[in-house]
Amino acid sequence: MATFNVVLGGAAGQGVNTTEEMLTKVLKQSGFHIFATKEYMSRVRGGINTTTIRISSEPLRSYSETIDILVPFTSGVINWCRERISESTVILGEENFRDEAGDDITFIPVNAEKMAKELGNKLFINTILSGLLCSLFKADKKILTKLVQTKFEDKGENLSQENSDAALEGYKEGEKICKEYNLAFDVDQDASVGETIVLNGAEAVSLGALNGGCNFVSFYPMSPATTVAVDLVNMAEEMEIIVEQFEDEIAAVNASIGAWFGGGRGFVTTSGGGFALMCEGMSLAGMAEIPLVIHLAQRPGPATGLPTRTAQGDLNLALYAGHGDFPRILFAPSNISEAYSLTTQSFDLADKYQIPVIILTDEYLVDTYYNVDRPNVSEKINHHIVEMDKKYKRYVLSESGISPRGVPGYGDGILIANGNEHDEYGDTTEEAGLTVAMQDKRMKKLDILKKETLQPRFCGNENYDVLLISWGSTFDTVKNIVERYNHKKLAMLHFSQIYPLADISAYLKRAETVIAVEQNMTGQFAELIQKELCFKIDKRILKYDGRQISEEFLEKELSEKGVL
Amino acid sequence: MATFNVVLGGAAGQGVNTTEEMLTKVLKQSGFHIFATKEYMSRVRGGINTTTIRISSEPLRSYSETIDILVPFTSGVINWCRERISESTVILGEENFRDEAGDDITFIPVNAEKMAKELGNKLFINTILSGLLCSLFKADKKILTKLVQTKFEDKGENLSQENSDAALEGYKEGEKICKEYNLAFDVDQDASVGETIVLNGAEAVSLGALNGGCNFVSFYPMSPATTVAVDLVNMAEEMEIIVEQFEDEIAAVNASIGAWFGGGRGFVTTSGGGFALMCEGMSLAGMAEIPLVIHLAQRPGPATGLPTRTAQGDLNLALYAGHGDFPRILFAPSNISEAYSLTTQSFDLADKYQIPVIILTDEYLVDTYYNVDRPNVSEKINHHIVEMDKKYKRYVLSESGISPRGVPGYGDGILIANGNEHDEYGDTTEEAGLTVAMQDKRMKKLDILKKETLQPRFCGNENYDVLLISWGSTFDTVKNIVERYNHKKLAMLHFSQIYPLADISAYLKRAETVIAVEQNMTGQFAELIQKELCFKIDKRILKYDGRQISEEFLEKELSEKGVL
Amino acid sequence: MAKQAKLFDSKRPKSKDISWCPGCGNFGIRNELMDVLEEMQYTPKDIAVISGIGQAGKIPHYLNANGFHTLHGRSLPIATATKAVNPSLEVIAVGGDGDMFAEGGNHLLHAIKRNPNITVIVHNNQVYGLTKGQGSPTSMTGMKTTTQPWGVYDEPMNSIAMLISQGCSFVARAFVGHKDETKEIIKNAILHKGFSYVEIFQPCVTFNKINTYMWYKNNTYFLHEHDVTDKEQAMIKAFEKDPYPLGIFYINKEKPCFDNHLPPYKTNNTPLYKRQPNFDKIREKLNYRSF
Amino acid sequence: MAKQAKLFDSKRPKSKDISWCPGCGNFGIRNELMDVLEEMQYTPKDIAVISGIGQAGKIPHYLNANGFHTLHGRSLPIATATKAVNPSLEVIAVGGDGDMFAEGGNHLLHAIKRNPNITVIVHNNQVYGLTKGQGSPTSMTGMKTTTQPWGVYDEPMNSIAMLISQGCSFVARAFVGHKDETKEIIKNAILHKGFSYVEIFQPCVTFNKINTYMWYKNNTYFLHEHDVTDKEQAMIKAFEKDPYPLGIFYINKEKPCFDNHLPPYKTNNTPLYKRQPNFDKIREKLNYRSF
Ligand SMILES: Cc1ncc(C[n+]2csc(CCOP(=O)(O)OP(=O)(O)O)c2C)c(N)n1
Ligand SMILES: Cc1ncc(C[n+]2csc(CCOP(=O)(O)OP(=O)(O)O)c2C)c(N)n1
Ligand code: SF4
Ligand code: SF4
Ligand SMILES: [Mg+2]
Ligand SMILES: [Mg+2]
Repeated sequence: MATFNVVLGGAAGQGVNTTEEMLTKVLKQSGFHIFATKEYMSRVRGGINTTTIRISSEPLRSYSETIDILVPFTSGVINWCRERISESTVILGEENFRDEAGDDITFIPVNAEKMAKELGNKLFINTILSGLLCSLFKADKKILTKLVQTKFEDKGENLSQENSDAALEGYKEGEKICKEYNLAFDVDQDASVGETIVLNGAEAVSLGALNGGCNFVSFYPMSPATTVAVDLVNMAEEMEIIVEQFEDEIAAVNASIGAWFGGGRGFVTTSGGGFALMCEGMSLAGMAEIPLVIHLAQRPGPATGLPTRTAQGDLNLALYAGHGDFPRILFAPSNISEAYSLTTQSFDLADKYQIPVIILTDEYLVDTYYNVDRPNVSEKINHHIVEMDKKYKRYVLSESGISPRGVPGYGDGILIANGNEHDEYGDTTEEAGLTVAMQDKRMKKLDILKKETLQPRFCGNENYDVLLISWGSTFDTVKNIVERYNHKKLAMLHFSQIYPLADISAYLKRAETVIAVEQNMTGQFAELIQKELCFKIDKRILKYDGRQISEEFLEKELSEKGVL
Repeated sequence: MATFNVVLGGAAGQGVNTTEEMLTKVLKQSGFHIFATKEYMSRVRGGINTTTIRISSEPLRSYSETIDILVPFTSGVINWCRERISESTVILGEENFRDEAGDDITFIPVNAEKMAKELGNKLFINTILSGLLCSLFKADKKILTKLVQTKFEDKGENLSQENSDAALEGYKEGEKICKEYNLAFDVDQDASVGETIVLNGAEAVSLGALNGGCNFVSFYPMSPATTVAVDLVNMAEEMEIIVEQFEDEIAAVNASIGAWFGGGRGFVTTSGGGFALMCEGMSLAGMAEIPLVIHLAQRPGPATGLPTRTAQGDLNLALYAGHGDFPRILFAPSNISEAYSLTTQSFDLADKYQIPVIILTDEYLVDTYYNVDRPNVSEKINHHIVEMDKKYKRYVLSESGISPRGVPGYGDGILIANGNEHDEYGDTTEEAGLTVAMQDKRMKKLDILKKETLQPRFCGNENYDVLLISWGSTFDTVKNIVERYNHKKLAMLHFSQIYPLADISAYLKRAETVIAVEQNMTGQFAELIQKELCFKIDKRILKYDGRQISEEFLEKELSEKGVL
Repeated sequence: MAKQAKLFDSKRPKSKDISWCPGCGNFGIRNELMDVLEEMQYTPKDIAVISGIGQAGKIPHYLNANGFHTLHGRSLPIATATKAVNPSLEVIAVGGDGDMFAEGGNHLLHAIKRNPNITVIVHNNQVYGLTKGQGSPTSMTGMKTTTQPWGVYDEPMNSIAMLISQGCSFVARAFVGHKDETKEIIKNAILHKGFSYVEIFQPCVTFNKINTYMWYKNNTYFLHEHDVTDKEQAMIKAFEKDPYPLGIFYINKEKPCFDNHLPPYKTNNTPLYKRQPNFDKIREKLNYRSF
Repeated sequence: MAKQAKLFDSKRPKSKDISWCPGCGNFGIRNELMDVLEEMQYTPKDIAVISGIGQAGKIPHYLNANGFHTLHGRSLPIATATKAVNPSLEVIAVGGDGDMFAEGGNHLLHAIKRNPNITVIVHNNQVYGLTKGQGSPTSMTGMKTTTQPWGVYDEPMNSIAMLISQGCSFVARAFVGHKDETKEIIKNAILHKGFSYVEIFQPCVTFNKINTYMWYKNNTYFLHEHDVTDKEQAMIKAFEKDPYPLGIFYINKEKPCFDNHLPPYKTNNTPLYKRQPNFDKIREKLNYRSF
């Protein structure tokens, strides 16, 4: 499987994204598998942001730091990427970046700026570079021109044609360079690519929510969670759903609680700091047995931390948010397909069990995209609600712990929901016996939930010595390494459901060494396993600098631990 | 050791408290050890509230449900206390409560209402009853009359004298009853009582805070935490401190952070729901390394739960409040003396390590009072701050993890505090290396904290088979039982510091059976031990009906578990 | 008692023992609300009363109607959303002065702006009742409370002025002691389309010894010949406090209403719990991402 | 550049690369603030700038003064407390319109009431800058944003009117483009004893294409012959928006100031970090509890 990594780097506002978009679209339409992930600074202009685009003949989902082709849009990019640059890296940049590259690196000058000016508009640079990069992979020229034309369609016919010409000029330039420098980036096309669609994590969550019947979205902007709200609001009119930006996160979480109470399917999207403000709301959902679905896109904390970077550091808070004891579900999708399917499922589970469900993603997953199989679309939503008769009691002490949930206006009865401890009707009580009965009733649901817990995914050598434990967005990267070093008796167990936790004691005991792989500084998931399964995981590979775990990082860490 | 339990029960607003106050004061001044704890409803008028007053010849700190003397002030009280009434209970009440008492119980009619009317004022009832109860224990009559006179002093000389007469009438009536019914409640006086003072948990926390140098209190009212604010505000003028009721808990926690930033010693008092709103503030303190001291008086959740009752259910939230990883300290005072001393210590530790310290009490501890030894008053506060010179950097990457903390205006330098990840000056950074270094620096403090962790208290049989694990306000009750059943090879380990957790693995391994005793529904502390020490505590005695664990409850549970 | 016959009077077991103090103004508000709803020919299933935490917040337990006793300060976002997903419900948010002006202040500020079609009733007793007598944002300057033992030093919040300053859709004040007038105001508030705010002076006989029934009687008067569409005039009236005007201060019919902008009801009014998502559209959306 | 010579210009390493977009109005506000402080003869150690989160909130990193870059929306309680314990500091709270009016709305409402002696500067660019272009509480009706793609439907919050309605101690509005006038207003705000509010119109050249420098120039005018002590008049001016008045709207010298009521300073002004508790009094308090 031939795979190449192209990295585009530039200042915020420089239009790197335009090049990235044209490139990945043309490549995908030409039949290549693509994967793109970015890292960016918390600023609107300036600084340095980069996108890593991976191109392959087979599906790609893991993150690699290797750079085959680096395209700097501004000075500083080469230094910013220094540690990722190797002998085999080719830098394609304006002549004036040559000094920054230094002597030991293959630097190929590209006069995109000059070419653009000659073509009459400095803004053509991005189109030229797109064309140039497309040519390196022998992408389809017709697809390129058509895409460029469509893209600039609404800017007028002239500009559209000029851009298309510029793209072709770029393409030619690329061919020239390949010849001159004897470069070859041969990737086979794959016919099945055509059937796939391209989603980023945010889109997957958004569409998964819609497929789960989400019809009310309440949020307060916060990176990296806002994208989900933006996606949903842009579909709101067509999908006939309500999407509202509230005054703060407290309002957002309570609004979703209100939406469920009223018979809607509310959805909240937020990040750590915003979620921290929702703890009391979590507790209300727990006590009043109102369903709740929260998408928590993690970024490094504490406090404002690194606002645009990635982490898995909010697990503990998500697990224990809210005062008092009540059941909840925590999912952490492993990849984009699961971001879709688990979000869909969250709505059903929240409704069925009348509990909060949290979907833990992170900046990496939300911002990364690649081509995936078209996910399933449901046939029907099961509304787990009942028509109330005159005798209806909201909190009936049922055997299963689930008391049938009514909705105001549905049937002839009425319902009383209550955040105070209550009797079966929902009216406040302080009776000791009733208090205990109600708590037991609520907690019983955890027993059923435990039975329905998703099992972790096992990959690697069945006769493993070393077992890696991972969760959430690191799945494909860890998997790649585990499969690559299968012969080292390496295996992994990867969790997409964090709580209730599957009992994997048998797996753990079979391993000589268990290593937790996480993106936080303390190994929060490893500690959850210790707590739940009383199995000590001493060895931990922890990354907490805000950058996603890469294949290279994992290889290095495993080598240092003597595993590879 | 002779001990008697008197229970007064009445509706909110009926003046039970007046009787209680007079009785306990006279008894204490007469040389008896006293202990009083109440349970009350979340309403201002009506309902049924009770106070249990224990009287003994020796110090008393544990909670017993036994009732020796029950004094109902309203109908319904006898039924409310039914389960606590035994053959040896004597009910002293107006004739019209006799029916409610039923036949099998010693009911002694008291005509306090009639007596009061005869003495000219229905309001004398409380005084009469106080006198009557005092006489049962042969309390000092002179102390009684003096106290009553002082109490009504500002109501005018007449009323003061009349009340004093009423008290004496009550006393006489009591003597008559004792004779007539052949009652004897003989308790020895103890000269050392005179040296002791009487504190409730709230006062202990408040005074402990003052002794710790607290000079800024920010809060939003919430039962059972408000009492601490009330105590402090009443001393504010004299102690020259600032006590401010803020608009909400978010303001309260951030104000305290601002106070510490500015060089004050801030203190927050709240309960679960309020604390849930402080999670983001916790995280800010963690990131910006601003000290913070929060008193979290627990009551049953989730959500509004049982507002006026007791629980130990906010441990998990306190442990994990705030997104991201950062060090913190959790104390849970075992009793009133510790409520004072640990609160004092919290201020020093918060300042020294620049971290949040949470003091977990509960409604039971806050509202309970008894006579204790006068606690130590400090000589001096160590302000762990430095004068800043021009080169000052707030977040120096020090060996210990502690970067000397300046205060604006102190010295010629300036300081930048920051809730974003930062460089040594405090300016925002996104550099991967610095990010890691700063997180490591902050977390290093945990290593020192672990060394300073308070060891749990061991009581009971050194050759134990059964080891009880408990924490916080249940100490004295559990201890009483453990000592009573010492011969059953019973022992206990009791924690006043919850986090960092002392390593008690050796103790655990020596036990045949380990049983956690907690006031929450899941055994949150037991799970913390599992997580931290990888030791499974299967057996748990959990009480979560909002009522404090009593000696009787514990005996019953231990019997059922085959321990007694 | 006639009370038993009321349509909105709850017969649930715990509703019998109302935990308010005898003489509390909350009884009156409850009765006025029950009467208004019955007179307006609502039935219990049409109504959702969403309350915060406080003495006022207990009201859903003493009514025969849908109710949600939520968190301190959070009734407004909950009520806004409930109405949004279930538009045929008549949603009434209820809370005390601490609930709405302190803990919930931000939600009030933004509810005015968002302008959902709900009614909010603030039981303003100028004190914290349930937590036993702390000062509230509307406590009078100088009032001695448990947490302000030397007296509240700052001025009471003027919610009416705040609301009018933001062009709130419907702004009124009442005193529970004036039964008929209060009912009339509540009725108008419910009928008004948009965020309808009714502040009701409510004596707390236990903790507020200043603002008694008598005090409110003596220190209030009814607005008359007042043009409710004149914002500046309404503002000037809002600043009056010696005595306090009662009645409808301001009606702003121009203010865009939140509920008018909700996509689900552009074509039909079915409440959301009766709907299925448009799965074909989702399929379309997925196709659109073939890149 | 003359800039280098400024006393309040930071020379710390990260201060060199200011992360605001070229042309952003925040540069102007920063310069005006630095100039005012220097002209008023403050030194860096006298000042504490306490900011929320947002583009505006980054300002402490570009100043040579004590600073605290806190949380989104929370600068006011922090600033209030900092001033309370350290009264000789000049405390300036800074935030954007989202920070102060959305996330921090409740704190603003109550800071007016509490009236601590601090100055607050709101960089009002009528949009969320740092989070890339969502609508803010002050975004204009109809403005299309990333999260309001069909345009903001409701009316912008009128903070000036809200503040005056609550009798705020000092209320002013400026536009960063008017350098001298803005400096003068900031100076007056700092000099004023009590909660001094300055809203500064600040163009966001990246996300707000409506409220540009030119727009603000064309849609504002300076108040003149305006009596700043006349609340009703101030209110009427606050309602004006076509064009928006600039200048000091209202000064309320009567409003009781929080800082005047703080027990520690009844006898002396030492900041608290230099004090020891009165241990004898604690002993006395304990004795008092001999019951
Ligand atoms: C988050 C939170 N903070 C504080 C409380 C405690 N609390 C309950 S009611 C209340 C205030 C009551 O005053 P108000 O809202 O005026 O209602 P009233 O009782 O006077 O009707 C407070 C502070 C709470 N329940 N939740
Ligand atoms: C609790 C919380 N919610 C959301 C955010 C994300 N956030 C950061 S800045 C900001 C708003 C920025 O707008 P504004 O306050 O107007 O400042 P500007 O950037 O326009 O100066 C938001 C929503 C956050 N940091 N914390
Ligand atoms: S405390 Fe006040 S508000 Fe509460 S029920 Fe009693 S009188 Fe009413
Ligand atoms: S996004 Fe707007 S407010 Fe932020 S720095 Fe750029 S121009 Fe200024
Ligand atoms: Mg009130
Ligand atoms: Mg802004």
